[in-house]
Amino acid sequence: MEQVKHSHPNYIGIWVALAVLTAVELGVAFLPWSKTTLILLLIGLALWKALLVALYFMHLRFEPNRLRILAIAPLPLAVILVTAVITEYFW
Amino acid sequence: MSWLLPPHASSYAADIDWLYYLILIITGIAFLVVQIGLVWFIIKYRARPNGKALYTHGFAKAEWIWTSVTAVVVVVIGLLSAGVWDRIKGRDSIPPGAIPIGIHGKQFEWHISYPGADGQLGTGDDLSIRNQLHLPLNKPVVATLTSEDAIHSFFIPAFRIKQDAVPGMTIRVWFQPTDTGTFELACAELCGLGHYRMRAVVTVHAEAEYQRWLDERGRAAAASPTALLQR
Amino acid sequence: MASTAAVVHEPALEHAHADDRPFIRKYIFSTDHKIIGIQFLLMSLFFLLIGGMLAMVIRWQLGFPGRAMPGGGVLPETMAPGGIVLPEFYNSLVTMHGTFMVFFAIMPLLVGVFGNYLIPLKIGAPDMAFPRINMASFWIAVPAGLIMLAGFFVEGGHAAAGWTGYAPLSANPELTGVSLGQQLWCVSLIILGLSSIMGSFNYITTIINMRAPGMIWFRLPLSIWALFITAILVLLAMPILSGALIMLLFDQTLGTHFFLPAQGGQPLLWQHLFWFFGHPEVYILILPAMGMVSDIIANGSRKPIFGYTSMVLAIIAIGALGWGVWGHHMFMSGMNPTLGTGFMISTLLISVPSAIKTFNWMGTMWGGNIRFHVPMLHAVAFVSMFVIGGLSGVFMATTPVDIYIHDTYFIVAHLHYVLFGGSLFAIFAAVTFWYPKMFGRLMNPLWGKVHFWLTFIFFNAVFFPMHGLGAQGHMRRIYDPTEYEFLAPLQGVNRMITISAFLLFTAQIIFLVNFIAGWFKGAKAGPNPWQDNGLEWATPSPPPHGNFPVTPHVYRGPYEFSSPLAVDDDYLPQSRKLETDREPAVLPAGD
Amino acid sequence: MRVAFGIVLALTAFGCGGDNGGASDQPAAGQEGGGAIAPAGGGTITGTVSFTGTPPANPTIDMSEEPACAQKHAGGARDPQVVVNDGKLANVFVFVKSGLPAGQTYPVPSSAAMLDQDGCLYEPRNFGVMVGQQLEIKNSDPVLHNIKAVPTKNRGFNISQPTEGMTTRRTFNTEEIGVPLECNVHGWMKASVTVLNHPFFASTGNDGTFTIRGLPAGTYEIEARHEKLGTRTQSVTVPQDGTATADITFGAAAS
Amino acid sequence: MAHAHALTHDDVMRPPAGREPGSGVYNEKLGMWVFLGSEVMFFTSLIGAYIILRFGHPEKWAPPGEVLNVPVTAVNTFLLICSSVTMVKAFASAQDGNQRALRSWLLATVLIGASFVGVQVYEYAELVHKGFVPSEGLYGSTFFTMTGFHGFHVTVGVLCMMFVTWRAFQGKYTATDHRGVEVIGLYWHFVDLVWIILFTIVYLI
Repeated sequence: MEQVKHSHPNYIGIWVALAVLTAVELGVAFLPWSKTTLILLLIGLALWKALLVALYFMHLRFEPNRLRILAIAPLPLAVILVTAVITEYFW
Repeated sequence: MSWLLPPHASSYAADIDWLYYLILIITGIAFLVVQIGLVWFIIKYRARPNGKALYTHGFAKAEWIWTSVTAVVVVVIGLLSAGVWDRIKGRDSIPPGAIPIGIHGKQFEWHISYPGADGQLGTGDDLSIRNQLHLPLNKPVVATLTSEDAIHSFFIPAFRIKQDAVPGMTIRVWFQPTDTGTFELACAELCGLGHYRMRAVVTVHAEAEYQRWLDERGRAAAASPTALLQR
Repeated sequence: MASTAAVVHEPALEHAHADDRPFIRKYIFSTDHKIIGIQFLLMSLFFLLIGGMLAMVIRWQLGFPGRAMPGGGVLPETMAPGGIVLPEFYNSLVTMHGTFMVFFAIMPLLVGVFGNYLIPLKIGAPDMAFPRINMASFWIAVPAGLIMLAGFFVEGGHAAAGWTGYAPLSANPELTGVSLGQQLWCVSLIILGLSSIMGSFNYITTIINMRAPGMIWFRLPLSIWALFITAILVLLAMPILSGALIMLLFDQTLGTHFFLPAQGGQPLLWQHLFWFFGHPEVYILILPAMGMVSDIIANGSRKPIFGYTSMVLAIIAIGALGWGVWGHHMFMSGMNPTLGTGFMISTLLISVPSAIKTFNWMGTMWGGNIRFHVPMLHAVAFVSMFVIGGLSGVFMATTPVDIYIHDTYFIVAHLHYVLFGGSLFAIFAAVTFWYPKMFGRLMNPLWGKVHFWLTFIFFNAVFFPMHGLGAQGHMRRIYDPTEYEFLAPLQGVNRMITISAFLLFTAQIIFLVNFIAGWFKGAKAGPNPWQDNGLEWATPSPPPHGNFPVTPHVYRGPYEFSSPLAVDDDYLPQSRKLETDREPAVLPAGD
Repeated sequence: MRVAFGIVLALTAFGCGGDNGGASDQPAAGQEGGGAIAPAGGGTITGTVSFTGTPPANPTIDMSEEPACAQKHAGGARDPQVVVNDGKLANVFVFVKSGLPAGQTYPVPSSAAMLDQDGCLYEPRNFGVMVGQQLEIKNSDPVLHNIKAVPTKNRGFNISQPTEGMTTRRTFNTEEIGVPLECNVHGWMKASVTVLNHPFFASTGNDGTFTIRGLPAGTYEIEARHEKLGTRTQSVTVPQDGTATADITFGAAAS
Repeated sequence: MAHAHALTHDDVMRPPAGREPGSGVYNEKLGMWVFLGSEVMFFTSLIGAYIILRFGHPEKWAPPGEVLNVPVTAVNTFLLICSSVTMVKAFASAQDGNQRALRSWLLATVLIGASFVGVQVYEYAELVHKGFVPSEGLYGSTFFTMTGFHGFHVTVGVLCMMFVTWRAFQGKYTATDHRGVEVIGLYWHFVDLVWIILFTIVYLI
């Protein structure tokens, strides 16, 4: 079962996408919009880039489901910690 | 040493004691069930010469019973306590007209400041005394807890009140003494080598006597400022 | 069911091939999970002894405040001039007793020793997935222990801010006079965190990928399920502690302001980070004990475990819910009271899986044919003591009652009932149970029973009255209780606890002697002295390097005691193939 | 069996490897020179520090929660910040600030400087020690005192003395003016120690007089420091084997 | 070693043979993904603390670009993205068994990675020179801790990458066995992913 030259995902395409998204982020960061919209937009762009890296560069798209679950398992814990401690301020 | 809680001397201490005894009964029953069950099983099912164990992987029905019983008991305890917790520490639990008393914890002593005639803390006429908390009977008091260096914990066992004083935060907590007499105030959070010495005396006077004490100490302080104020 | 089940296939037990590695590679820098397990065992017993001795000094000071400790003269003048323990040294003692016991005794004993020793053997793997990283994990834990020990000898004394190291007391050296000691405390725990993380991703990979054919998830022994969920808790909790410790270390050295309120830092942030690690940590300290006790109680009762699936689900539930309860350590810490209500509910819910496990252990013993070998004695004591610990936990989970008993001796009683009454009894059971597999000889059962009964009695004499002390409002971590009039009547109890504690400590010498003497004078143990079903009992004692000459195949669950299929004896090992058993569906190119 | 034995060997070898750097508070041995301070010269500076105007009233100390100390102060404790006896000011620390021959090193006295805690007050309140000289702190109260030094140049310490009669020795190893000492259990307890690398300093007693001996001839600038009233400097010329007098006055307002 | 024969050698790039089906990937890849889980939690504690502290005292943070040098770090971010691309190209050539391409892509990744660390050190020197130090306040404390530990992880990544490159030059990675390249690639992409998040929430918000 010799692995013949199998298809690679379009890495250059992903590269360009990441570069463009970074440029967009830079542009958006200095716009005079309200603080919250800026933060939400920037975090959204960052998560999009992170997703691209995870899916295509780290091949999560082509891995069995069990590994994908294992890969994203710790994220809810991060969300629990930060949201719980932030409610500290709403008192 | 009695297993019961020491006599209480504040308004919501009765609720706390009641909850404590409720849980003591529930856990006491569970304790007896388990321990007696264990001893009984040990004696009844000990190995006999050609004894044979029962080959079973368990009964789902039994599992459902003790799971749901535990869950129900636990939820009931939770609901009962949530009410009491909200009354003691909820957002608007501090009764109106409570006397503000400044409790400033610092490494190894409590500086307790009483509002002067204007009844407001932080105004010029405050009276600050070291390690002595004097309170009027049956009047709600709101302790404004601040700390200068480490985390201290304002703990009066007789009033069943405990609240950490965190540096950088001002935490308000209320209680209402219901018995006259002297009680002890201790620090319940490790705050350094003198943590065990942060003892203050709490004296609850009748209303009139409290006022007389406050005026007398106010006059004495006005005559010659105490060392503490000249930080 | 065909009753005449002849034994067909038994993995060959011939003597393993000659092992030609030099002494150093074989015993000191060994990559064999069994040797690493034994190395962890010896290291953590050493630190258990140190933690115990610190406890004796604490109890002396509480029992006889201000009086010179017999033999205290040996201590330097900064700790106990003339044998009289100083308050700052007392705070260091309390801190280091907690730190050594939690991080360097109980955790390595459960996760380091039995995780390493049992996982490959019980799932039929030759060794861990990454043997060299496994060796590195031990050899990083040793310097962490030495750095922690070195802290006693530095100027200013050792860390004195509690094993929880609350900021700003731990972050501002001026408040305790301890600077280098606290920094060594942080560095040592960061290094130990690294060692634990290396261990945990090794365990997780081994359990997921290297289970022998037929060892499907629901045939895993409960000890392995517990170690698996514990490894995940270690994997995800230790880095949080490392991050928090790094920030604390920077606060002390680089002058950063994470936890110092003067510049906007948040003392509560440390408590949130510490307890977000802290509560999974205490489940790390109890889950492996629960798993091994399940194995031992099933073996002792000669009866399958009661409700295997619900036991597995309970372990998973405890592991998952463990992440959502940390706030119950902070009800009184100035945390937002609405969070308090939320954490109360999640904490009360997490008592349900523990209750399930307790009733299942009792269900296992019900209808059993119980053999009271020493591990079984400890295991039953575990159940009995853990129940007391669990029940006293309900008092603290309810926020109003916690207002009164937080930071009192009620909490100290609770934590010792679950940690000493729970984990340590389970460790005594597990060490005695797997000792023949580790060293090829049995520990003396008579001395084992003497040690058990002395420990059981003195343990209760020491820690049960502490519930009463807590109910009377006796604060924890105070150097001299006679300062308070309301504690004066309790001083008699403190003296009684101190005397019982000294007797409890001396009783442990019996275990130590029995443990060491067993290497030389213990009765020879065959491969399966307890007649258990686990795969490890199908190998010689001690198993050769590589464990299984032929990878075993698994045909049934781990608890098939008194099975109607096995006619002559009351146990049925997992790897014994009966005629009625089908070969497990093995991946192609199997051997 | 060799399995376990080998590992124990390794572990014990590592086990006792923990380094044991000695705690630095052991008495700094070998530093002091000849017995008494060998006087570098015969000159002496004496003087009295006086106080003009009405001294501010010392604040009272509320020792009601510390009975063991309260009984040592008959008429109610006062914080002796400004102690004036018929015009003479006590607790003033006078030292030679400049004018000493450069490069001259002075032997560290073998006798320890004494600091006592009596009646929950420091005695003396404003004194000096030489670099490397032992400072012996004694607790004459049956209550816990902790001594916290928060210097900037030296290494601080925070030690406790829970029982009466306890003594602890500490040394300072760099020169520093006015190291604050405080007790956290009794917030009003304050003292100040100045660390110098020469022995030419003295504190005024209740009669406001001070004497600095053993000075070689020359003109020196001396400084007088008081915890509340600030500092005064004065230059003094000391003849060979003679005595110079330097009288310093402090007014009500801190200059 | 002696016990290895129990592990059949036919294809190391697939889950261990003769075992119960586990995660569906070979041990080293599963081990790396599990390890990255712990790294996620490590950065959670650092970034979580930053978010919590900033939420509490927003006034202690300067608006983007005022103190921190955004243009230089934007280029640095692009550098790290390029190094991710060269890494994944190296992995692709390892899969195809093209030794020469593997070596050159690995070398490129090492060089770009090292230059990222270089730029970061330069940026730190610039900031410290300007007086922005960890003890400056919350802003300095959180910035230096987060980006410092990320830089540390990148440095460790570059060192491991050098080791993998050295082994590649010895022809150790064939089409059937290039686990080292894939595993170090996973770590590298993870470090890049963390930087992408860090760059946005530290520099641009």
